[in-house]
Order: sequence, then structure tokens, then C-alpha cells
Amino acid sequence: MTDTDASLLRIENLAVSFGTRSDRARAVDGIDLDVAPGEIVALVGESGSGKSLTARAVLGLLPDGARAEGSIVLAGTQVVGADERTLNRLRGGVAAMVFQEPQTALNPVQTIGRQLIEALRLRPGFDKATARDRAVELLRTVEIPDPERRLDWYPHQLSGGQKQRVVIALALSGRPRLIIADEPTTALDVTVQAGILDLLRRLRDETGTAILLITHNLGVVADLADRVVVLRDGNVVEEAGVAELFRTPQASYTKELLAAVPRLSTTDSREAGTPAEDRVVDLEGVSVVHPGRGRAPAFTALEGVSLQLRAGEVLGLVGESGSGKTTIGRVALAVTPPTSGTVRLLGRDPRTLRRAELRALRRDLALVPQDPAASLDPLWTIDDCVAEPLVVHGAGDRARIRRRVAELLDAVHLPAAAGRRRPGELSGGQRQRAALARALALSPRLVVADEPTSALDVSVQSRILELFTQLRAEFGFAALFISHDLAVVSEIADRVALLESGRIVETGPARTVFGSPAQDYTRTLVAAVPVPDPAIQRRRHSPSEKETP
Amino acid sequence: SSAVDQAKQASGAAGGTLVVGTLSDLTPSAIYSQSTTSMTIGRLLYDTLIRYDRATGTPQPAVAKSWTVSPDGRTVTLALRDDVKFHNGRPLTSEDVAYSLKTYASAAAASQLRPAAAAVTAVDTADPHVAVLHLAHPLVNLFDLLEFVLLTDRETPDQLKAGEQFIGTGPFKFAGWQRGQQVRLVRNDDYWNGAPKVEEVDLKVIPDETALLNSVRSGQTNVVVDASVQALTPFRGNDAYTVEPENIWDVNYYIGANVTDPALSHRAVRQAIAYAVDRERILHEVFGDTGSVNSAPWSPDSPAYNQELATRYTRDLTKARDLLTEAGGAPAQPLRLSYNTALAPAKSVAAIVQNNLADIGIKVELEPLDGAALTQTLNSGRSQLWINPHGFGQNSPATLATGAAPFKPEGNLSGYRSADYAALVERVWEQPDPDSAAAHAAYDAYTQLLSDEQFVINLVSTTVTNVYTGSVRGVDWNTYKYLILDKATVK
Amino acid sequence: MSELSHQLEPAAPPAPPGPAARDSWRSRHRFAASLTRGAGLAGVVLVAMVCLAGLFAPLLTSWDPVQQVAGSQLLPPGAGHLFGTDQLSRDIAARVFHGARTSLLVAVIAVPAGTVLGILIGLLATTRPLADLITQRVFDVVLAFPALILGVLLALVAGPGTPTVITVIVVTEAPIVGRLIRSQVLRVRELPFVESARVIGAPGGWVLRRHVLPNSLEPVAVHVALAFSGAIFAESAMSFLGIGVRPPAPSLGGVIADSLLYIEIRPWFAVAPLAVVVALSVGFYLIAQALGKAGRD
Amino acid sequence: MRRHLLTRIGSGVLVLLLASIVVFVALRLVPGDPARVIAGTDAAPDTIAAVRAQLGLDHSLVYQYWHWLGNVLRLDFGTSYVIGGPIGSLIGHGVANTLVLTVTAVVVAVALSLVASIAWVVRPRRWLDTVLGTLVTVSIAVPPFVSGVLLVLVFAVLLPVLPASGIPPEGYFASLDITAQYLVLPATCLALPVAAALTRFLSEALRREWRQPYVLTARALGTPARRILTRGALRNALPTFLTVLGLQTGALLSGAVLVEAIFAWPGLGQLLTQSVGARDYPVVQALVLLSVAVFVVIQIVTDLAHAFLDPRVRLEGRP
Ligand SMILES: Nc1ncnc2c1ncn2[C@@H]1O[C@H](COP(=O)(O)OP(=O)(O)OP(=O)(O)O)[C@@H](O)[C@H]1O
Ligand SMILES: Nc1ncnc2c1ncn2[C@@H]1O[C@H](COP(=O)(O)OP(=O)(O)OP(=O)(O)O)[C@@H](O)[C@H]1O
Ligand SMILES: [Mg+2]
Ligand SMILES: [Mg+2]
Repeated sequence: MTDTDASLLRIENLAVSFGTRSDRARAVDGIDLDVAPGEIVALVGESGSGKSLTARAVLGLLPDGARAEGSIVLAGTQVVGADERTLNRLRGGVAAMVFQEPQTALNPVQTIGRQLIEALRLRPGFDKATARDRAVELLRTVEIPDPERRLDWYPHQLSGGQKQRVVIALALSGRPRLIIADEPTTALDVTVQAGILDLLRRLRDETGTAILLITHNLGVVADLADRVVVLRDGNVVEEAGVAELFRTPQASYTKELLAAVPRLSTTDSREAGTPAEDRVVDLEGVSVVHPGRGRAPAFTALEGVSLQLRAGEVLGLVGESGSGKTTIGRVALAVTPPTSGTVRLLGRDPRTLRRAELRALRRDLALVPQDPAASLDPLWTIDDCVAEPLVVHGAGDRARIRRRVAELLDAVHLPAAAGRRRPGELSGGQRQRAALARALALSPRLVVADEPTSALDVSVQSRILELFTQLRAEFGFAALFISHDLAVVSEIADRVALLESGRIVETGPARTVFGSPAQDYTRTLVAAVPVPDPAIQRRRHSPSEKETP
Repeated sequence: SSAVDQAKQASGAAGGTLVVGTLSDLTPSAIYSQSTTSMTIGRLLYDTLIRYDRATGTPQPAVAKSWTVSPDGRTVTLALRDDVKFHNGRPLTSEDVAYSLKTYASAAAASQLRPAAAAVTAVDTADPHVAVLHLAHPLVNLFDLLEFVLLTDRETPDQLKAGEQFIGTGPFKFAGWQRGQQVRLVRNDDYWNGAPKVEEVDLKVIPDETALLNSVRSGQTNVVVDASVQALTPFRGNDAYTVEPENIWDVNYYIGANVTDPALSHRAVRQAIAYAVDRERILHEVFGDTGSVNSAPWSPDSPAYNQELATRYTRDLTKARDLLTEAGGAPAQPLRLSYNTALAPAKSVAAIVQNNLADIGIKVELEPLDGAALTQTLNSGRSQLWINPHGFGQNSPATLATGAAPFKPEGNLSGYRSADYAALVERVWEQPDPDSAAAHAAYDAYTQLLSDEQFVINLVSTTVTNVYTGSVRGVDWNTYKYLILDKATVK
Repeated sequence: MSELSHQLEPAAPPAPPGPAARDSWRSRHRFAASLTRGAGLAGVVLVAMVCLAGLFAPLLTSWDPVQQVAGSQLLPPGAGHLFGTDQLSRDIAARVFHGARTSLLVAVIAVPAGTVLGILIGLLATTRPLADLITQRVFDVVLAFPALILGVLLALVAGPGTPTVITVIVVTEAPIVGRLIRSQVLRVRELPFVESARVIGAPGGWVLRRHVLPNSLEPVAVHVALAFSGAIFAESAMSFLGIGVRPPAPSLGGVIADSLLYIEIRPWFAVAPLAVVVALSVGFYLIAQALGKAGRD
Repeated sequence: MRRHLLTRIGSGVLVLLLASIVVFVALRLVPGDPARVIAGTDAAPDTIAAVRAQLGLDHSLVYQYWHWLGNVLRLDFGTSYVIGGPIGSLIGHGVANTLVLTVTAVVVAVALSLVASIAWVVRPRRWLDTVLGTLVTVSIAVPPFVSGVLLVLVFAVLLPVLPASGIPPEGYFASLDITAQYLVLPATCLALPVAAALTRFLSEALRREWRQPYVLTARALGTPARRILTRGALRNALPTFLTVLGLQTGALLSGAVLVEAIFAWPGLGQLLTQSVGARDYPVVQALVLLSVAVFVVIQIVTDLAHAFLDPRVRLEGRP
């Protein structure tokens, strides 16, 4: 497969740099890469390693201020330094791109039909009518149901998965020989993700299109790729066939990466926390209905949810996007009042509390947010962020607070110097630690962790999860751990609750639920999780076991 | 098809149209007073009973072909022409004369000549072509009145007020008014004094002075009346234009002083101010030497003009300071000097006066006000000093003494009031013969008092300046500066 | 409904909560840095030059700006009078430099005052729906009045003069800032870090003061830089109409207004004041531009 | 959507009512008495009283307001104190003239800003940035009363190729050529600052659009940049553009006051300044009300345009 003479794309010694001549920063620093026709090459590596820049360089779409050096030969044409005309001939026709965010990759004010037709009409030989026919055909290829009608729909009328399919259809419109897919499924649910990966595989098998796949999800890599290129800090650290890489990783970084990947553990025998008698969270038949606004109808986000959380216990909440996970978290933090049903937090009904009492109750509740970058005030120092709960609740004088902050930072393994920086000056992992420290400042009895690691790449994620487990042992709080990543939950939770459109469909000890799911929905979810093992994935795709999501 | 050429052609055609640019639009209700409205259309659409010969200041026949005044001065018999017709064809009769005089006597007409008109107690209209005026007392400014009163149609006063019809007996007929834009007048072919030469007169309203003058230069108008001296500089020495000051020196800039204000109640303070101001500089820098310095209200051609008093106050800082000392020093608080921002010269005069007064230690704060606010302030009695022009210095002194706001014996702007003054005004007014020695003695006494009291501190007598394109000839005006185009031609 | 005022400010795009928010920690530092190079620096230099000229006006010319020297009307530039003399025999250079002083003074008082007022009202609007309704309608009324007419009416009521000019600028400035801050607050209020402060039990006032307000100020800052050139313009327009700074005090607008009458015969009269007005406006604009760019990157 | 529209109209009416009170009260706070203006400086007190009574100014303020409002609701704006004649017809001419001028200015400004912005965004060259930026700034910085005077001086006086002032004498439709010649100078003068403001906002909005991922998608398909801008991005930037344009109405009317004076354009701006000067209350009230109404209507129209241009709003009632 690595026949260099037949390569469709050949990148040699590619460097991408930013900034002025005097002050240059190299983000990509000498990458070599080949893609042969019909081959699927995965580009992996941690965040910021230069994956996206490499991909964009191939189509001459580097952001303003970026400069490429080296050589990129795409179907025999040199891309580096090529003018816009040449590039436009290559773009779409020879190589096309599928971007990460289906929500924004389409023009919101044009129908998808129009966008497809416009793309098609850039190609010779298409008039309005033939372009329309071809657009329908393309939508059918990417398995959009009822394509004739959907042509006149606007992007916002489609689901995330459907939008991503339309983006792929756009990419296919020029019958490219190479599709560059930059994290095409990161924003999607596992079930949807499985469908998209299926589609890509089918494309390659049926049309022989080569795919350069960018991802940091090794499960996806194992699922799809023929060959893997591992990047770190703008350099290639390892390149190997997919089976080989997973079996015998050479570079230490690759090993680290593979080790950090959470696996859906179905045979885990971790001891459950020591359940005390008192219930920290007690939801009885809780429903949350968001009233309709304008023409939008009222929306039931939660329906008859009953849930108990004992002190010291970790309950994992899983489910697809929009299933109501965050809403439960907000109810448990007394932020969203239930429309019906009863809520008791630490034995008290927040609705009956006066303002001061509610604030006192909140001392014992804490939130670890999904995206600490957005959840820490960008203008505050980390010290101040961590100290804020202490100050708000008057927990002692200045000196005591300062000491407590230092202890907390130490507990989350942050250097004291980090305290004087602002959130933007920390790495994602460090920020997440700071958010943890802030949550723990008042020694809460309940921590709601809402997707606390979904913004991080795997290696960082595993370190945070480790820390979380360790801190729970130390502080003994109960936790509601929200995630859509079953693997993560299976590693950390004592019990899990599975949500589907606002209802709890299954609860139980983590290993029971994932090991032997009782419900179809759970089974679908579990099956859709790509396992970072090419062998298993290949087996799964054998026609007999193929699942249709 | 250039708009520029087109405009030039339209206004230059033989017989043609005379386009007159004017700063303000018509205000129909202001037709009875000396106002921008009457100054533009008064003598185009209407006639007066007599006409002053501006050179000699003697009345000449117009609609009244002759007149006699009874020896006691209380009966005036006017013989009217019998060929005068209104624009609607109705012949003018003595009834119309009676109606017009009555209108001018009414409060609503707001005429400056109202005291004179009100002195007409009755008009005998037995003969349609003879009007006999009965007066309450002899009127020294009788001919001022007869020159001033426009003969309007008594059947259409409401249409006149609404601006729908302007029916008179004048050389031009009203042919339309686009409010805010222009007024069209067409030649009255039946005019008793011979039809005018131009076929049409358009009045273009151009409220911005710069724009107004540019309209002459770009050929869109032929005549601009009342342009400020500074703005005229580019026209001077250019053969394509005629720059002509009207020889009616009745624009008298003065400093008004409110004598009821403690700071100005002392006569010496006012005299000090009169000595401190640099009239020569004002005349030169603000008015471009058009006119003359004048410390009395009369134009040089007025019967009341008195050379000695007109030059009594010239800049003399020593005298001014002595007078101030006599009055107990300069006012402790700065004095407010108000002026009308719409009058470009007033602004400059105020600045110079402020500067001049600083030389004798009188601090002055300028208070720029728009016309309406200035009038309000002046009438409120809360003003201190102000710069404004007054008119009526050109003909019979009685008109100014009785009708002009700064001078009226009752309720003048300065709040000056004394029995002597009232008596003097009365004396001036009731002179039967304006040219008699007695009359002159009365004028001098009156002027002497004004000169001593200085509640009106006169500065300069000047006039308005007109600009015509080279093709225009024969633009004229009457003693109240009402535009006359009876003989005007354009190319 | 669209947030009109939000789009009012080009230099402050609605920061996507993602990367932009992540980066705004450096805002202060970045803002300062943006003014030390390129266009930002040019703007600062232009404004500073005019400021210095105003500050040291007495040193730059020995003339008093209101002093009239009889007989030296409308002299051309030359020895004795750097830029010549005006129609009242006053030194144009002195009038321009002192006028710049007045204009800057107006801007320096009016813009911050309008900004603070706008911020207060804008904040008030976000507290209660009724307050919002009322303030928004009042803003509408003010914005719907052509500013010039507002100025004319105010000047007629209060009399012309510097305080009037300042009032007009404040009155027209406040609604814009108010709208801006309101839309920012409504946006920032929903950001995760504000919620996270509420979740720990921070009282409303604390959240508003410590989190919401500081994070809402960025577009206001950019707007304010533009408002300065707006103020310079407003002052000159009002003085041109005779409702601005009270004569004989010099102001840029006043000098320009005086000069226009002579533009043909004494063209140099207009040059100096126009140059200063343009320099100030361009300077403030460049600063706003640089700040806006810094806020975006 | 309909409810939204109704509340917008409701608040628009509220704004109009508030504005009418403000202008009514403000005018009466302004020193200067219309009766005195009409009667003239030399008038005696009884004359002025007579005029006041005639104008109905001797009634209480509340009565006057109520009376006026009642008439306005019947679309009777009263009679001008000064020029005489019903205000409706008086304003009619002015409206037409001002409309011709401002609409031309808007068209000029929009065209200028479109061309400049697209050029600016498609080719982000440093020098173009600087040149356009400076041009934009200078045209904001040079007040219309200066640019107007300069334009007249150059084009109408020194090289007289264009008329200095006024409107086409034969009407706008007699000869479009002549009409254009009369319009060039005032419309340019009025359009410049608006064009500058629009360019700033539009280029900013376009640049923002240019950074949107969907532009990258389109570029990755080989769509030429200009096509992306004109087909997609411009449309997305349009709501912002319209909003800014709507907000420029006030500026346009202010500008019209100055420009109409400089070019002797007999429009509402001139009428307004004259009426304020003469304390012609009914005219000023009518004009201010008219301009506020225009502003309100434009706001509502932009709102509707937003909804119309954005399918998310159009189809679902909210974005
Ligand atoms: N416009 C830009 N200006 C400056 N630096 C940039 C720019 N875009 C990317 N970089 C830097 O280039 C490096 C590589 O970026 P790239 O987007 O290729 O990372 P990535 O591997 O795709 O990461 P991720 O997994 O987070 O998408 C990063 O360090 C990033 O900070
Ligand atoms: N304020 C609101 N008004 C109307 N609907 C809402 C509101 N907040 C949330 N929803 C809806 O309620 C549902 C549940 O939302 P929730 O945020 O709990 O989902 P989630 O499971 O956390 O999803 P994700 O994994 O995407 O974060 C979603 O469909 C969401 O659109
Ligand atoms: Mg990337
Ligand atoms: Mg969620």
C-alpha cells in the first residue's frame, strides 16, 4: 500500500510557520507523508500537534499569516506557492475536505440543495437540471432519506449527523480522488459517529477514494485506517500500518497515547464506594419542561426522573446529546427548578429555602464544568478563581484563604506559580485542574462534573480522571459524573444511569450495565463505541455482525 | 445639456426672467411691516400712494396723483389715479385706500408705522377717486406713511394671510409659490405706469448665505439682495458682476443698553462705552467701509442729521475712563452682550466691542442668541447690552421716535423712560411741517437727549449691498428698501 | 429580535465563547501593546501631537487667542503670525491651538461622562423587564431624534456654550453605550463562568460587579475611542452652526466656520484648523482600529 | 413572528408618543415667542397678545398638547405660523426633495461601500487597508459643511461644470441628465460619511463572515473568493448592513440639515432649521414626529428584513 510512485499525495519536509520574519513560530516542522490512491491514512496526535495545519496546507487553505515551506505534490501538482487559480482547480476536483464542525461548515442561509448545486456547477458539464439530479443522487449516496425534499431544507433543519453527511456529499460533488477529513466525527454522538465512519469506509470501498483522516480518537483510527501517522509538536514520531501500530508501538509517545485511551471496561471489579445512609441527591419523578418561546413548542427535557445518590458515591450519567444529562446536573445544583416532582439536596428541598439558606446549601454543592476555559473568568487569576467560593462564603481572613488556595492547588498538582496566571495562560489540562480545585475549595459533599474531560485529548484526559479518583478518595464527596463517553464513565463510576430523551432507561452498577446491557438502547450505544483495537473493529465490521444504528 | 448652461440661458433670455435670490421665504403675515417679505415683494406686487424721490427726499405722485394738506395739518386730500386696477381687474377706489390705512392701524398688522396709521381717524370715501384723510393731529411723517402703506385688496385678506393670493395693483402679478422654494411673479401688462420690461420674476429661497452667493456665481440667480460685505469680496473687481450698496443708509448698528440694570443705570457708564468703542475699525473691518461712523441714529440724508452729534463720540479711552471713574468704576460683574447669531455683522461687531470695552476695564461676556431668543430677551427687560441694527434713520424722525422698538417712548428695549423724552417725541411728532425751523429745533433737541442718555449707543450707518450679474440693469428700491423692478432688464 | 447595538460596533464581533473568550485574559496587555506599533502607534502619535499642541499652546505662540490687533485683519501666514490672522485680527495659530484645547476638553469630559451614564443605564436595563422596556424606549426616542436637532433644541433651551456641547454629546452617546453594554451583559450573563459563579452561591451584585461588568467592557472600550472623534466632530458641527462653544473662546469648529467664508480669497485660513480636526479624527480612528483588532485576535 | 411584529409596532407607537411630548415641551422651553417673531421686533405688547390669541398659544400647555395630538391623530398637523398654509402640503414638497436627495445618497453610499468592502476583504493587502482606512477616516473626519463648501467651490465656481445649488428647475423627471447634474454634489456630500460608516461595518462583517467555517468549506471546493463573497457571505452580512443603514437614518437627516443648507436644496432639513428659528411650533413638531416615525419604521423594516433574510428566524420564529 505504501507504493511511493503511485502516491496521490506526497508531502515532503513540510513546515508551516506563523508570525513576522523576525518572530517566526513553526507549528509544523518538517513533516513527510504519503497517501496512495484508495488508501486511508490516519493522522493522530495530541491537540496542537499540527494535524489541521498539515491538512489545510494540502489545499492551500492555511489561515492568514501562515506560511508553508517544503513540498506538497497533489496529483502531480505542486501546491506550495501555487496561485489561487491552480489551487481552485485542485480543490474539490482532486482533493476535497470535510471539516470537524458540521454545525458551521454549511452556510446557514442557503438551502443544502443550493449549496450542492453551486458546488456542482463549478465543475464542467453541469447545468441547473443535471446538477439538481446529481445533488439528489449525492444525498442518496450519503444516505439522507427522502433527498428530493431535503434539497430545499436549510442546514438548521437537519440533525448533526445529517449535516455531516451533507458536508461529505459536498466533498464528493467533484468526485475527488482524495478526501481530507479533519476530525469528522468529534462533535457527534457515538451512534452517529459509527454511521459516518461506515459511510467513509463504504466510499473508499466503492469508489476507491483515498482518505486522509485526522482524529485523536484511536478507536476511530482502529476502526477505519489502513496506515497511521503519529504527530507530536509538528513532527512525525511514528508511522506504521494500523494493526502493527496498535500491536507494537515503537515511539514512547505512541505507547503513552495508547495507554491513555480509556476502554469500556465490562469486567471491572472496582470496589464500590462506601455508601453511607444519607442521601446527597434524591430526585423523585422529576420533570423539566422548557416553556415554548415564539413558535417553538414547549420542550420536555426531563420526564419522571427518579435518582438517588448516596454520600461518597459516583454516579455516571450517560446518554446521547440532548438526552438531558446536563439538565439533571442543573437540577442537582439547584439551578434549574423541576417543573414537577420533588428534589431533595442534602435532605432539603431547595424550593422551600430562603435566599440565604440556599446560598448556605450551595456551600456543599460544586460544579466541575465541561469547558474550564469558558467557566473560569478570563480576567481573573487562577488564585482568585479558586478563592472565589471561599471569599463569597466568608471562609476566614485573607491569609487563611491564601493558605487554603495554596493547599488546593497543591492537591490538584498545580505549581504555585500557576496561581498567579490567568486561565488563558494555562494548558487545557491545567485549567481543568484549576476548575477542580475551585470546586473542592469548600469541601463540598456533592460534585457535579459535567463532561469534565470532553475538551481534552486522551493523554490529558487520563491524567485528570486519575486525579479525580484520587481526590474523591481524599475528600470523600459524592459525584454526579456526566459524560457521553461510555468508556470514561465505565472507568470512574460506581453506578451508571442511562438517559434517553429525558428518561432514565437503565441504571445499575457500571460493569453490569455495560457488560450485559438490558435495554436495546444501551446495547446500541455500547456497540457503537469504537474499540481502540483494529482486530476487534475489523471483526465487528464483518457483515454478520454489522449493526445498523 | 448642461444644467449650468441651462440656468444661464433661462435667466439671460431677452425680455426674460429675472431670478432673485433671497435668504428667507415669504411670511405673508409680515407684509404690513418692514420685513424681508415686504422688502422683496412689497413693491413688486403692490403700489403705494406716493413715492419718495430718493435723491431729494421729496414725495412724488404715484397712485395718488396729487394731494393737499389743510393748514392745520389735520386733513389730507388725496386725488387718486383712475386707471389703477387690481390684478383681478377691479379698479382701485378710495375705499381701498381707507381699507389699507385701517389695516395698518390694527394691532395684528404689526406695522412700525402703526402710530401714524392710527392717527388717521377717518377716511372720507364719497368720491371713489378722492380719499380725504382726517388726522387726530398733524403728522410730521405723513409721507412716510403714504410711502409705507401697501394698497392691498380688501376682498381677499384671508387668502393673503394664508399665502394663497397676493392681489395688488403692482407691476407684477403673483403666479405661484412653492413654499420654501420659490415664488413666481409675472409681468402685469396692464400696469398703469407701463408694463415692466422683464416677463417674469422668480424669487429663489436660498437660506444659506454662502449658497446664496454661489448661486449668483454659478448663474442660477441674477440678483442677490443684502449680502454681507465679507462674502462679497470675490465679486469685487470682477466685471461679470455689479456690486452695489443701496444708498439708503438706514441700517444702523447700535449697542443697546438696559438702563434698568444697575450696572448700566448710570449715564456716565453708557457714555464711557460710547467713547470706548472703535467705530472706525468696525466700519472698516466689518462693513468694508460701506457707510459711515455715526453716533446718532440718523442717516446722513435724514432731515434730522446733525453733523456734530453724529461725530460726538469717537474712540477716546481717556474720556471713557474718566467717565467710568465718575460713575464709580467699571461694573464688578461682567456685562452680558447679546446679539443675533443670524446676523453675521452683529457677531463681529460684538467681538470688537467686547475687545474695546476690555480696554477700559469693562468685562463683557458674549451671549449669542438666535433671532427669536434675542427678541424675547430684549423684551424681557433682563438684557444688559446688545448689538442689533435699527432702521428708520433715513426719513422723518418721527417714524423712528414713535415706531422703532429701541426708541419708542413707551416700552422701548432699554427700559428708558422719562417725561422729558416723551415730551420731546411728542414734539417731534406733531410738527406740521417737517422742514420748518421749528421742526429742526425739535429734532436737534430730541437727538441731543439721545446723545446724552446713550441708551442707544449708535455705531455706524450702513446699508445693504446687492450683487447682480452683469446682464442686469435697472434694479431699484424705495426708501424702505422695497425692491423695485419696474424698469429692470436682464440682457 | 436582533441586537441592534451589538452590531453597531464593528470592531467588537460577538466573541464566540470559545477561543476568543479563552484568549481575552491578555486583553489589557494586548490592548496596550496594540497601541505601541503600527497604525495604533500612528494614532497615538497624532492624538498626542494635538494634545501637546493644546497643552503647550501658550508656548507655541505668544498671542492670546482672543486678542485683536486693530489693523491686522486677515493677514497671510508669515512672521509674527504662524498661520496668519482671522477676520477679527486675531492670531489663527493661537486660536487653533487653544481651540484644540477646548475641543479636547469637550471630548475628554463628554465621552467618559456619556460612557459612564450609558453603562449605568444599560446595567439598570438588564435588571428588570420593566426597567428594560422603559430605558429601551427612551434610548429609541433619543436615537430617533436627529442628533443635530437635539443639539439645536438643547442649545436653544440652555443657551450655546461648552456645557451645552458636552450635554448634547453625553445625551447622544449614552444610549449607544447603553445599548452596547446591555447586549454585552445579556450575552456575558449566559457565559459558563458567570453561571459557575452563581453556582457557588455568589450574590447577584457580586456576580454583576466582579464578573459580568468587567467582561462586558471590551466593545465599549473600542467604541469609546471612536466616540472621541465623534465628539470632536460634534463640537465642530455645533460651533459651525453657532450653537457650540461660546465666542470669543476659540474652538476648532468655530475657527473652521469663520474660515469658510474666506475659503476662496484666504484659503490658508482654513488649512490649520482643518488639519487639526482631521488629525484628531484620524488619530482616534486608528486607535479604535488597533484596539478592535487587538480585541479580535 | 406576528406577535413580535405587533410588540415592535406597539413600542414604535410608544416611542412616537414620547417623542411628541419631548419635542412639544422642549419647544416651549426654548426662549423666543412665535407671536413675537411673527409680529416683529418693533411690535407693541397688544399686537403680540393679539397674535398669541390668534395662534391659540394663550391656552394651557396641556390643552394645547391635547388639541394638537387630537388633530395629529386625524392627520391634521395644523397650519404653519410663519409661511401660512397647511403643514401637510408644506411638508409634502420637502419630503419629496429630501427623499430624492437622501435616497440618492443612500444608493451612492451603498454602492461605494459595497465596492470598497469587497475589494478590501478579497485582497487583504496592507497598502489597500491603509489607503482605504485613511480615506474612510478622512471622509468621516471632514464634516459635510466643509466638504460641501469645497465641492461647490471646485465644481460649481472655479470650473463651473455643475450647478452650485437648488433642484432641477423643470422637475426631476424632465431630464434625467440634468437631474443627475443637480444631484451629484449634494448627494456626494451627504453620502460620504454614510459610505464611510457603511464600509467600516460592512468590511468588518464580511471579514467576520470570511472567517466562518462555511467559507472554508466553499473554498475547499474550489469556489472563487469573489463568488463566495457575493453569493454567500454578502447575504449573511446583509442583516448587519441593513441595521447599520437603518441606524444611519438619524445621521442622514442630520446631514441633510447641513447639506440642504449648503446646496440650497429645498427639503425638510431647510424647513426644519427655518421653522426652529421662527419658533414655528407646528412645523417643527410635525417634522420631528415625521423623522422619528421614519426611524421607527426603518427599525421595524430592518427587523423584518432580518427575519426574512435568515431562514432560521423565518421558519421557526427565532434564531
Ligand atoms: N492562525 C494561527 N495563528 C497562530 N498559530 C496557529 C494558528 N492556527 C494554528 N496555530 C498553531 O499551530 C499549531 C498546530 O495547530 P493545528 O490546528 O494544526 O493543531 P491540531 O493538531 O489540529 O490540534 P487539534 O487537535 O486541537 O485540532 C498549534 O500550536 C496552534 O496553536
Ligand atoms: N432553556 C432551554 N429551553 C428549551 N430547551 C432546552 C433548554 N435547555 C435545554 N433544552 C433542551 O433540553 C434537552 C436536554 O438538554 P441537556 O443540556 O440536558 O442535554 P445533554 O444531555 O446535556 O446534551 P449534551 O450531551 O449535548 O450536552 C435538549 O434537547 C435541549 O435542547
Ligand atoms: Mg485540528
Ligand atoms: Mg450537556
